[in-house]
Amino acid sequence: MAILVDEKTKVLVQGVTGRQGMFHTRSMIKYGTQVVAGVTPGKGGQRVDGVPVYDSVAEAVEKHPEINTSMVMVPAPYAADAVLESLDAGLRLVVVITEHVPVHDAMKFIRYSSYRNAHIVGPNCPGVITPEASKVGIMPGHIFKRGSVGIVSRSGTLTYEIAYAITSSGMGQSTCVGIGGDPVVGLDFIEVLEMFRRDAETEKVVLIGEIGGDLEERAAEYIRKTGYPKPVVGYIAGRTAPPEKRMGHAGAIISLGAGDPDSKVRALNEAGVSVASTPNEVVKLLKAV
Amino acid sequence: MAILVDEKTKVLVQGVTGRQGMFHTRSMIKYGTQVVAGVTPGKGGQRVDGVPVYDSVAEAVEKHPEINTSMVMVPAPYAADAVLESLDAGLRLVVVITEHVPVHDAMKFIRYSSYRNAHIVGPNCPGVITPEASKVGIMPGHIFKRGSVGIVSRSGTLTYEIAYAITSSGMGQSTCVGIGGDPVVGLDFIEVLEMFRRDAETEKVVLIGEIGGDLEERAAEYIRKTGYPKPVVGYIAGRTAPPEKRMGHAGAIISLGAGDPDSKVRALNEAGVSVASTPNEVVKLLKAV
Amino acid sequence: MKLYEYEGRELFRRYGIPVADSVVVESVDEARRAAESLPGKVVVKAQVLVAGRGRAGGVKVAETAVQAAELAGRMLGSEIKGEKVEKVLFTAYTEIVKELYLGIIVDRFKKAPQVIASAEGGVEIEELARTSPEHVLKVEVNPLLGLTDYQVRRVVRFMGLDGGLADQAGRILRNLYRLFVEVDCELAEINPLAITPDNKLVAVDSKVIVDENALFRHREFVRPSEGTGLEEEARKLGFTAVELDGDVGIIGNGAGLTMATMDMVKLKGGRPANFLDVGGGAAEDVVEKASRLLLTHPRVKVLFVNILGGITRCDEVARGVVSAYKAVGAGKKIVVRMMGTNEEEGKRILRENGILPYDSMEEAAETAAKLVR
Amino acid sequence: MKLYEYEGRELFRRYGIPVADSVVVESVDEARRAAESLPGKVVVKAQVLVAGRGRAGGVKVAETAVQAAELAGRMLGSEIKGEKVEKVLFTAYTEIVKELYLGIIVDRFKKAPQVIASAEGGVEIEELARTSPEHVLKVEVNPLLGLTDYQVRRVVRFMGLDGGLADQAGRILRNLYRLFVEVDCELAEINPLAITPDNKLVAVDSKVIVDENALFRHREFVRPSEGTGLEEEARKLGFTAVELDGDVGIIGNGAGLTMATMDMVKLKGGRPANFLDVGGGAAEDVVEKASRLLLTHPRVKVLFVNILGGITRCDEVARGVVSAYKAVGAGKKIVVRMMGTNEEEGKRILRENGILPYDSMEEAAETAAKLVR
Repeated sequence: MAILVDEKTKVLVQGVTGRQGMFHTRSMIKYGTQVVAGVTPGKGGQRVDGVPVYDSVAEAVEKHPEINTSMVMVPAPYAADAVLESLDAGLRLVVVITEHVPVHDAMKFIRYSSYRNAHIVGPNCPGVITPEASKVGIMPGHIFKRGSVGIVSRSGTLTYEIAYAITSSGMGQSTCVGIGGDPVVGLDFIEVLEMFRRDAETEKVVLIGEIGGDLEERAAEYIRKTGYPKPVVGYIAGRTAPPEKRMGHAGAIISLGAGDPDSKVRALNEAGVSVASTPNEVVKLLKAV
Repeated sequence: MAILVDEKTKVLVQGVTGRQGMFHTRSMIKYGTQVVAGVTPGKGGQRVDGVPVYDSVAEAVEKHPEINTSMVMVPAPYAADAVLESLDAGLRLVVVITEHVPVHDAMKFIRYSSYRNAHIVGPNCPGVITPEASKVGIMPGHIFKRGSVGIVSRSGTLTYEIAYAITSSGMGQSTCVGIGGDPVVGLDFIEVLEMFRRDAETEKVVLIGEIGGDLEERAAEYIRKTGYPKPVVGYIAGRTAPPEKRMGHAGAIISLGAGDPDSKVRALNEAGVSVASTPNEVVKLLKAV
Repeated sequence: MKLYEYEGRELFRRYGIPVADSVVVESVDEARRAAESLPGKVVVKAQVLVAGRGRAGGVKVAETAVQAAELAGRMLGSEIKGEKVEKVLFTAYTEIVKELYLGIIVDRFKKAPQVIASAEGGVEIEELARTSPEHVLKVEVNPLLGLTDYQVRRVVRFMGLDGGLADQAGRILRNLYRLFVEVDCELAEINPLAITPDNKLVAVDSKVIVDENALFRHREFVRPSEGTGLEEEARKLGFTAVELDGDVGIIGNGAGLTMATMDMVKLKGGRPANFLDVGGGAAEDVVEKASRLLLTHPRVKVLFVNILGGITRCDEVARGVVSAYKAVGAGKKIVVRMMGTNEEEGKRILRENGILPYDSMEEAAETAAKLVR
Repeated sequence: MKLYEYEGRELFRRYGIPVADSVVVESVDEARRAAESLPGKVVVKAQVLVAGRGRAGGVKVAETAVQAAELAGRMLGSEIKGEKVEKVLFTAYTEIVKELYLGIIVDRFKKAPQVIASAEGGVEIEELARTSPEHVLKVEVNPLLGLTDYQVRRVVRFMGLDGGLADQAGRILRNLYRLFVEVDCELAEINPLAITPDNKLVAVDSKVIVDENALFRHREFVRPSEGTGLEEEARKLGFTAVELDGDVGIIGNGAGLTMATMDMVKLKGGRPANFLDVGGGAAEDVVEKASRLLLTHPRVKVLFVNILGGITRCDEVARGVVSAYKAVGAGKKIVVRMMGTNEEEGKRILRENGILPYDSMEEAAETAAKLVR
């Protein structure tokens, strides 16, 4: 079954004619994702790898009413508008790859998505992949293998590292969700954990957090309070990061009395979550639980 | 059964300590409405006819979690804030009696109510009454009698006139909804007709429209297209009104190519709705259908 | 509240919407000086609120300053469709390559602002929407989100603009929306929005209607109540009134009931002289003022008072009517129908003063109509 | 991006939040002139971004102008917690009856602005929230609606204010929220917000953090990249880097992986010298620049490059590393771990140039840690 994306996912790529947009559209098609259409204002009528390009989401959806998911790859200043356009067109899942989206923009479109009964993944995320079914993102597809481990992560390459370790060990993934490295993101740990809870295919979950904010502590509280029924293994990046310094991700900063790694590890441990010290240890713990 | 308000309606009055607020709170209690609490910022701790007054809706709802409906009687400049306060407190029905609410304020809180899965009645309306059960409004209660005719109207006193004619004729009303005389109102004819359609107690419906806008034409289209299953009798006020003149209600103006009475009567007739020329004729037509 | 064209233009200027240079004048002297300040051809426009000003001779093109002053002189003080011209606007003449339409209204059905655009300007948009709906684009704006960039692009594309014109139109639309929201408009319309020979967009006319309910946020537009008509007098007294051309004066409580009262009088063969709503809970003095206003109106022969008492008390109404009738009712007839709160007391007061109260609105209307025949 | 106190104050002033008169000075001469322009006692405040300035001697009260200038002279050019003082702020001394707290943050969990208020100011609010949560009010603001009046009333009441003080606080909060949104803030804090003996509210300190991702809307706050530290050099090259005190230089692609790389080095007994993320899809020249930067850093003894190739191609990375190593790597050691796109080609290039590539991040980290022991 998996979550969020699967064989029925029909993708629209916003910003499809950009360098990144073209590259990843091709890569997704190669992976087997059903990329149905693309949008770049002013470029309507073109094609990218056979995918028709439209001037607006409304036109794309009118021509291809089967579209149910959008992937946003437009530059940061235009990302919020692109998300609103997809939400207003009735799409139920918008994956925002774009980095450097202003946090006030994100707060607005995330709140709006909740009113439109839609989900946002990201911004500043690698996307979502259900191996061997659909990849809506920028991750290298070949390192994933379909299986029973759900992954939810604030990171990109670190997720690939851990996913690859899982794949190499003979296990596989149900769905991997990169929720994004920004301070404010759409789906968060709790919401994805809740989806994994209801997903029959997912047997175990890997939660990859990092310094900054308190989403990991909130997730730990959720796991503890709900008696989360599936084993969860954690990993927290940035244990050697100094306070008040932004570690690459806009969200990765120990600041304003929140975000230090020890608090996260402690909270997860108290919720019965084993936290690995290295990516490889994640695999060991997964096998042990 | 009736619609919107009934024996289970627990009312909060916003602006309860004003002259109008006190008068109508007393009148509602006398009618049998369960007025649970009132709110006037800065007047918390007082009582109006035994009803406890709070400084905020949040406090009132915390103390009286059974509150499910608010009636707003605060002055127009503060009405929008009062509505948002009730919506944010989780109330599902907000009846806005206040007249002269800026239309931009109304557009905002009405859109917001849809996101909060709540209903707005009004602004600039007499409220809602389900005779012998609950009156959330400013109408004289004694002219109503419980029965099987649903009334939905843009007017106040004209509704009383017609309701009284119905009562005098021996029939009664299931629920009367005054949707308000402003250009933009929360529940409109179609939404209330839809509620009456699903209400077992309502057998016939009276629709009281007036000049201005096209809500009557839209309602006629809805009745026609859905094959509305209950007989509807119409009345349109303002057949002698000149164009481009506001007839008391902010919404009652024939302007910008819309709103003339003939178009409304014609649309209703085409939808199979008999339109009365006088309030008394409404009763005759009701008996005939 | 409709703004005059010159007021709308001033708002346009303030909100960065390009308009031609212009001057408002109120006298022939001013007109002479002003005309000389504008080089080239000048458009002379009577500042009135009635529609169809152009066809009624309220818009003229002057080739010279002298001619402009002369035209203004003729317009000032004249009447256009019954409205007196108090001000005249001079604007620099704009060469027009093409006319477009751009407006924003409050859409009652959508309960939201709606942008309306067309590549055909200078026409009546409602008419165009009826005859050629495919030439008119309507875009609903979410009042909580405001106008989005993707909507702006859609409108601009529909108007057939690209390149620099598209950029200008986008800016104009964003500014017009800002004006629409910040000034609490019911309508903000640029018709026509002109393309000039040097590829500039210019707003040639303005139509702005401000929500009267929001005037407390826009004191600058509050107009002093002046004039002596029935409507102005009523406004000064705090009522909403509309003057009609009949002879049966109408007082009701509640807009719907008052309209229904007018309609009933007409149906019974009478001709209503007005609409006057005393509102909810009107006390004796309020009713008296309203009654006096109509009883002293030269055209009113019969006064028909129709009150459905809820918050309004019938005894108060009766006292007010009687008091006015005694004072200024000589030679006029009066018909009162009342029902509701304190009805018996009200009727007693009327009867004691020789006025026969009615129970039925229909009978009362019939009587009122008959009395003037 | 943290603003300096004086920048925050300027924003406060612009947004109608009352602040005491103040002057910023950058030299002793300026300080002398400025001190004389402020009558009475003066507070002298070093303009640094590090926290805990007060306890570190960065805030002093001067009784006279001469003393103020002297204090400023001593502060200018000194270091406070490692940060050089380039500017000093003089503010008129504010008599304080009571200190309050008022701030707005971006709440990550609520995904919304959150107003934070307390009747106790001058303290660290996170600390207060932990020890006495009942003294701290948090009010979530709907980002689509903005701050509502009922929320303002709630905050003001919680702060224990009424009458004129409540009105002032309401205005200040509304203005602070406007600032927070319009300037794209992550944090806008007034701590303390002081009540003066004449019942006025005054913002005595400002703390404003602007979202770096939104600087394209606020060019005024873009600071020229200056200084010579590793972080500044990296920023000029387009990387995000953070300097640490170890000797193992770290290059990774992706923030999470780079952090994990640092963590792993530490776990294996090494000490990371930095965090440096080359991002996704880095080409040869980008990797070369990053490698050169770290190889030429005096503290770096070993460079550990950890790349997971997705969009990033391992062959490009290998070429960049090799090229930098050949040019400036004398005396330094290098450990490379790579995996993914074009991995084989990348490894071949490394081997041909005498660098042994690793498959395992853990083994590579272990080696890097060992090499510095």
